[in-house]
Amino acid sequence: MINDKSSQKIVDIIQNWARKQSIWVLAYGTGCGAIEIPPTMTSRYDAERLGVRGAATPRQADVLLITGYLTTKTLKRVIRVYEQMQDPKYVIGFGSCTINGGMYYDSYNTIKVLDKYLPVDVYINGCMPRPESVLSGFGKLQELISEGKANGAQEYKDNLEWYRANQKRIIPNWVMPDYNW
Amino acid sequence: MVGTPVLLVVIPLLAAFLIPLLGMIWKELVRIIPGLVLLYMFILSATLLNQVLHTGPIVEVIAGWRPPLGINLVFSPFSGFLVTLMTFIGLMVWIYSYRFKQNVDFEPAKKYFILLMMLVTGSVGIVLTGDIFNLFVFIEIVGISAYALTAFYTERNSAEAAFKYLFMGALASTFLLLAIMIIYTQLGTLNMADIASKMPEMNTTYKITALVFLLTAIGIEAEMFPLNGWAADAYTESPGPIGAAFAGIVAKAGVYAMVRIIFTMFDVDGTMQFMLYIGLITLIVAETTALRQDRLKRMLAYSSIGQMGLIMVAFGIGTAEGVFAALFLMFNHAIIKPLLFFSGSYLVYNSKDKFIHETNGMGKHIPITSILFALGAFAIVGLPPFAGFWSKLSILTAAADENMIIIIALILIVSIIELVYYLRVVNRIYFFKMAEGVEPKKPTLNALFVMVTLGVIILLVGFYPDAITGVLHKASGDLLDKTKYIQDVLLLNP
Amino acid sequence: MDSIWYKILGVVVSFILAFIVGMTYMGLSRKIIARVQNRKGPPFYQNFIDAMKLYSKSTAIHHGLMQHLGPAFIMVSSIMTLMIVPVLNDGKWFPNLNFDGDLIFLLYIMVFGPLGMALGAGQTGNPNSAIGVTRGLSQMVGFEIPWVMALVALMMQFKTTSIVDLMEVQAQSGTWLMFSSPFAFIAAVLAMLGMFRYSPFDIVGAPTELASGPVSENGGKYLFTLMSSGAVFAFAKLTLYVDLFMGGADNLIVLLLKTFAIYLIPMLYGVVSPRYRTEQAIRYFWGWPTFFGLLAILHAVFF
Amino acid sequence: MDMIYLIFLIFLSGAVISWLAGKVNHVLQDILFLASVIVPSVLFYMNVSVGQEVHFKAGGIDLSWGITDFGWIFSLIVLGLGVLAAIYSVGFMKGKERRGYFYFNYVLSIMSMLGILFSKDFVSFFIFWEIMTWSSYLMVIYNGKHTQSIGIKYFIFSAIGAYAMLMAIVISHSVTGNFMIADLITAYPVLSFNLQLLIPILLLVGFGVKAALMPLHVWAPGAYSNSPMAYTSVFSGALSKMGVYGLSIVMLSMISHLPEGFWFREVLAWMGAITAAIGTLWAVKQDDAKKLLAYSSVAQLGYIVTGIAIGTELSILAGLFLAVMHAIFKSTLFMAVGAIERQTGTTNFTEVTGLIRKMPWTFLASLMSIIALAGIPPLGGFVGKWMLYESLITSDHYMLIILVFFSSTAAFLYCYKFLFGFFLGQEEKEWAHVKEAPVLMVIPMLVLAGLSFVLGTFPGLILKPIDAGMQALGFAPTNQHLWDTSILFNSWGNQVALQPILYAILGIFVVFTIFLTIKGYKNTRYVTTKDISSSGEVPKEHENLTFSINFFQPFMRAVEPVMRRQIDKYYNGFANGLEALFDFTRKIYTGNGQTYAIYVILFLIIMLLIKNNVFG
Repeated sequence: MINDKSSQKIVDIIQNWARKQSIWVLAYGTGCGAIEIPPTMTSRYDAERLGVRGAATPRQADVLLITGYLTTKTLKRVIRVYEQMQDPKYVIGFGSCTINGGMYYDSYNTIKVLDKYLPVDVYINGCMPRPESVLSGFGKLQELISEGKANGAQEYKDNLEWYRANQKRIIPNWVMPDYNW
Repeated sequence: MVGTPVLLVVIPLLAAFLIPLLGMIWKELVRIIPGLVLLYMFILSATLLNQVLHTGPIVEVIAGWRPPLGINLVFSPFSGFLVTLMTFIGLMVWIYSYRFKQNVDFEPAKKYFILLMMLVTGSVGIVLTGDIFNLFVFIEIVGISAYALTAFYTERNSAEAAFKYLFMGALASTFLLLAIMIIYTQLGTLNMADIASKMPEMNTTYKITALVFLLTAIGIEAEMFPLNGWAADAYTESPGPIGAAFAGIVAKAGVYAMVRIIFTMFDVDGTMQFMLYIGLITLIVAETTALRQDRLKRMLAYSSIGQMGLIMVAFGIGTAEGVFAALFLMFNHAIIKPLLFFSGSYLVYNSKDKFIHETNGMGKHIPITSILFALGAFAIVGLPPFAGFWSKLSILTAAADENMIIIIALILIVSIIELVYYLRVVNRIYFFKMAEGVEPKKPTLNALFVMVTLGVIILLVGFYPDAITGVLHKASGDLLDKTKYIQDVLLLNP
Repeated sequence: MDSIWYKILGVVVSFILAFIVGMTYMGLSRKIIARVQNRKGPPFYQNFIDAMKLYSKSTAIHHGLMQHLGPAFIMVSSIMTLMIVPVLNDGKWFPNLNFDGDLIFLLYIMVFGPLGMALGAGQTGNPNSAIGVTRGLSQMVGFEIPWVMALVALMMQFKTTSIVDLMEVQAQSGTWLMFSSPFAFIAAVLAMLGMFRYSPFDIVGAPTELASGPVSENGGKYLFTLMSSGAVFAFAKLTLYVDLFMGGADNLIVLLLKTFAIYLIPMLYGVVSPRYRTEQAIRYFWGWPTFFGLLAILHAVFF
Repeated sequence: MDMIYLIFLIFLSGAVISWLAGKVNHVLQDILFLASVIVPSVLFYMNVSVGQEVHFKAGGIDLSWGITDFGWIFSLIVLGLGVLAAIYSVGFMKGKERRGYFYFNYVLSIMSMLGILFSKDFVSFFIFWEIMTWSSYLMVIYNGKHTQSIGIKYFIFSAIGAYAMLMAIVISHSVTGNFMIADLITAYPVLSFNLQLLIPILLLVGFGVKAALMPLHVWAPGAYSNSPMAYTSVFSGALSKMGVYGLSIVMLSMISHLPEGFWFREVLAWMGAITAAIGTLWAVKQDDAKKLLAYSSVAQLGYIVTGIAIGTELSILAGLFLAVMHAIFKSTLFMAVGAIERQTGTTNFTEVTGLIRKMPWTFLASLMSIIALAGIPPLGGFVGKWMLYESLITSDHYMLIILVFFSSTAAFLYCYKFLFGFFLGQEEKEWAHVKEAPVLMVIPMLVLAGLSFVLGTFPGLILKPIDAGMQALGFAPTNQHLWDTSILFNSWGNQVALQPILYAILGIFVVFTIFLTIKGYKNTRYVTTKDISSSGEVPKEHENLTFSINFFQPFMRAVEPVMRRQIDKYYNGFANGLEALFDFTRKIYTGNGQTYAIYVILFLIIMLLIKNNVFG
């Protein structure tokens, strides 16, 4: 029955609906953007009503939120955390720094374009992006999920060599178990 | 018929005096003759005992004078049993001390063996004699030889110990003589049986005074508290085998004399209780003291005193079971304590002041001696299935039948203390590292033979107590039957 | 009628019921907590969605056999509890195992699962899991004492150790035990605070210190199983309380009302109180709750 | 020659021969050792029937040997465990030194325990008791120097107990006139009240030492944890049960027939419960597996004593059943520790972790035994615990049950600590080389674990003999018709049916195991314990993230006031005080001649003064 096409489609629709309704965010504050998460979560904006909720460990999380600039030092951890998350998983680039380096465009120890290293599904620009825009970013992610277009994890699998190459360029001493799914 | 009881006294005396002369012929004879004599004594007493157990006791009259006038020797099951035991231990001591000290040259060896002979003779005499003055004489013989043996290593300590012993011994003989005088003035006889039969007519005050003097005098020999100050020093400073001889022979003779006086001669109430409680005090004080000793032989000495106290307690119970238990204890003590002294004196062979901590780690180097020491320790504490257990069980049973629960409790508590200090030594032997500069001495073959024999006896009695109990029952019955003793001695028909 | 298939059917039905009710209660609690914090809060069916999402997670990771089986262990204990506890008064509806086990058995089967789960958590090798487990066990030693005292009081008073008999007692006397033996009720409820692990007793899975403790390595189907078993377990425990102290329920509506009323207690207590440290929690349970337990026993003995 | 003599003869000779055979050949030695344990056991079950007796005299004392129904239960423990542990210890001792010593003492212990069960008279009972004591003492000091103080402590306590027993024995001889146990039991009800009190107290002290009863338990942790594990499984499993055997004889056939025995039972039950609580707390504290298990043995024996002391029919069943179960699972656990010690060289939780994939069978056995120990259904421990609680409730011991329940809840803590410390947690490179223990060691463990599983569902198997034994002691359980149906009743008529429970548990477990396994089977994968969510860090090979130090620190903080007081300290203080006192009394012997002479004179004078009060 699982192999059956039409039923598979229905199952996908239901699954995507569920996934979009419950987004567990791994609270991993990389940069200054992390300060925008508390207002987003708490009473003022209350992201939980959209099913967005913090998850303590990558095993349980669905979304990795890169809040702000990402130093080369942190990149390693972020990659590790991302690879520990279980499919389906999504990445949200948060703030201008993750898009083009932002105010750190010439910094020697932050990575400029996050997409080179992790498959970003949604970017939220702004420096800082206000909670409203964060919420809209989540909304965008939900749309993508329900349309089944949020397949960054798949990309990451497909062009793993490329990503690895970029990552290794930044991280000189590469001691990480290889990512084999 | 190998001989008569009198030979038991005469032969060793003769031998003792002949040894020097024979020694002039061939030096080795000095060492050999005593052995032969002791062997003969042992065989003789054993055969006599065997005979006596079936027929009645033998009463030997010296020089044809009938009792109560003449001197007589009584070889009853009780005394015979003790004599056999003593001669056996004497033989063991001889075998052991043959070549005990290589460095002992001719002269001391001569002295040593003569004195040993005298010691055994005196003790045997004490047990055999039926005449109270004779008893005094034999006690003197034992005393003199014992002083000399204590001072054998002519060193400061041994001299001091000998002096103490001599001092107390002198007191003992004085009081004994006093007591004898009182009795003689009152009853006009020196024969024990006669005294026993005439005792009722004696004036109570004189009787009790005499009894007190006797008890004091004999108590010194029998290591009774508080008269046993000499004992520890004497045991410690005399040569190893002599300690065994003291424990196995002399002390037994002392207890015998005391028992003979209390059970046979005097008919005073309260003597039993006196013996019971004084024995108990002796036991407790001695064992608690032994717990705190730091010298091996001293510890053994105090433990030996404690055993004597226990024997007194057993006698003091006064019932047939009590006497049986006492005899059993005497037997076990006479077997086990020599074993402890023998093996112990090899454990601290080369050390000057014989500290306990000098036995550390001996278990590796002289295993047989160590295991035998451990065996003796466990046996004397009374762990089954060794010999000591049965005697302890019998004394406790005897006490329980008299509802002396407190006394049972005290005895058991004391034996826990005993266990503690023996266990300490055994642990040192097996678990501690040997100190620097201590070179263990391998026991000579004859010593090994002696120790193994005693160990085998312990195990044998432990697994098959019936081997000994029959004799003990007969002996205890004999001791308790006072009228029979009197009849045997006085109305004996030629 | 009492064939094995009938029993199994009863188990399945009561399981589904318990699952639904438990999930709904959790959702409601989230909603209520949100409202207390002046938020809109997720819809009350949010937990179903989360469960579906977790179920639909495509990959799952485990660190070994024990972790793989841990959820099964805990499922065993929750469903066994559910089977022992009579769901409705007349035992006909879900007569699962009500007569085959009694309170003592219940006490032990209720710790079966946590221990199995603890083994699973242990094998992940994540220090947080082990720490969470030790906290959980310590806290369990804490709240079991007043809980057992309450139960012992009831058993002593009515000379029975069976839940069904206790419900009988209430049916006959007409009064609920929470009124006829109030101290036992108080002690049991205070113990329940620890049992439900809401704040201030959420030291086991404290998200901000322990990264959700024992379950920190579980995701996907494992987390789904744990979640649903938690729901079933919650419902079973609530039903137990209702049966013991509120005279059971004659039909589902009453059951839901009563269980929810009980459920509000730990939840509302949790909303307004911060987290304890472990030894503080233990001392708390050995304080007033134990005192009330003693009172209950005295009451049971002397009245 | 009677078969009974033959059995003991084989034991004795086997002990000596299997020692000496070590000089010849080790394989031969092992075979002889196994033979000298197994052959007598087989002979026993083949040829010795209950009620068969032999009489003989030693030292003028009538002795008689024979097995009773009650002893037969314990003979199951002794011989069954003896044989299995013997097989285990052959594997355990391979390549170790002083095997002869070990085998000798092992066989002697088994023999003495069987002898205790055989003795119908106090003398042989005492003799075998002492043989048991010193053979186990020699085992305790097997490891040499550092164990000698522990050995002394064990021996002294055993001696205290043994001498108390001896006192009781001679007192009973004084009232009955012989040493037969049966005669004492028959004479007991008509004794004077003091003796009725004194004899059981003394006997209880004697047995309480071996049963590690508070406050006589201080020897147990050291002794259990320092003797070789292969022996400790027997030591804690069977040898401690000898104390239980004696206790239960005293309680069931003496105290229970005594109208004033009520206080006795209460006090003993409380002592048992307190033992359980304290033992458990200390077990939780330990970081060394041996010590942990030792303390937990103390605690378990506490339950058993409580059950026997309560004296109702169900509680006695509970106590004896727990005794059997404890023999099974605790010996399994000690064997597991022995296997781990043999394979890794340490038994410290803080050092060795993550053995589950290295030693799976050992883990399985330990898991079963731990579940049984914790008393969790469906394994055997639960049956005993259930019966214990029910008996406590139905006999109105409401405070006692709280204490017992507290200790058995706190037991979960060390149960988990044991499993986690050894088998779970991070898998370390340091222990990558570890292999599963030799098959000779694994098989006995698995057999015992299987036993505890079977008894959990069909307790009737063992409850029947226990029932017979209780009838032999004058108890008549009322519901023995239920032994086959594996439904347990308490005296209020409440029941727990074990078979449905077992099937339900297995069913649910299987269902969800299948679900977890087949759901997304392809995408489910195993990752190493280094691959954990440690906030993005990759633990290095040498970093061990396992949490094993101060494992239950918060709990320990909570119960700290209780743990502060140790009985050990009081004992040591008492002993030191005594030594000081004796050191003072020793000064009586000044070593000075004049003083001694003065003693003599004083003695004489005092005697002369009081002579008329003393004599005449």
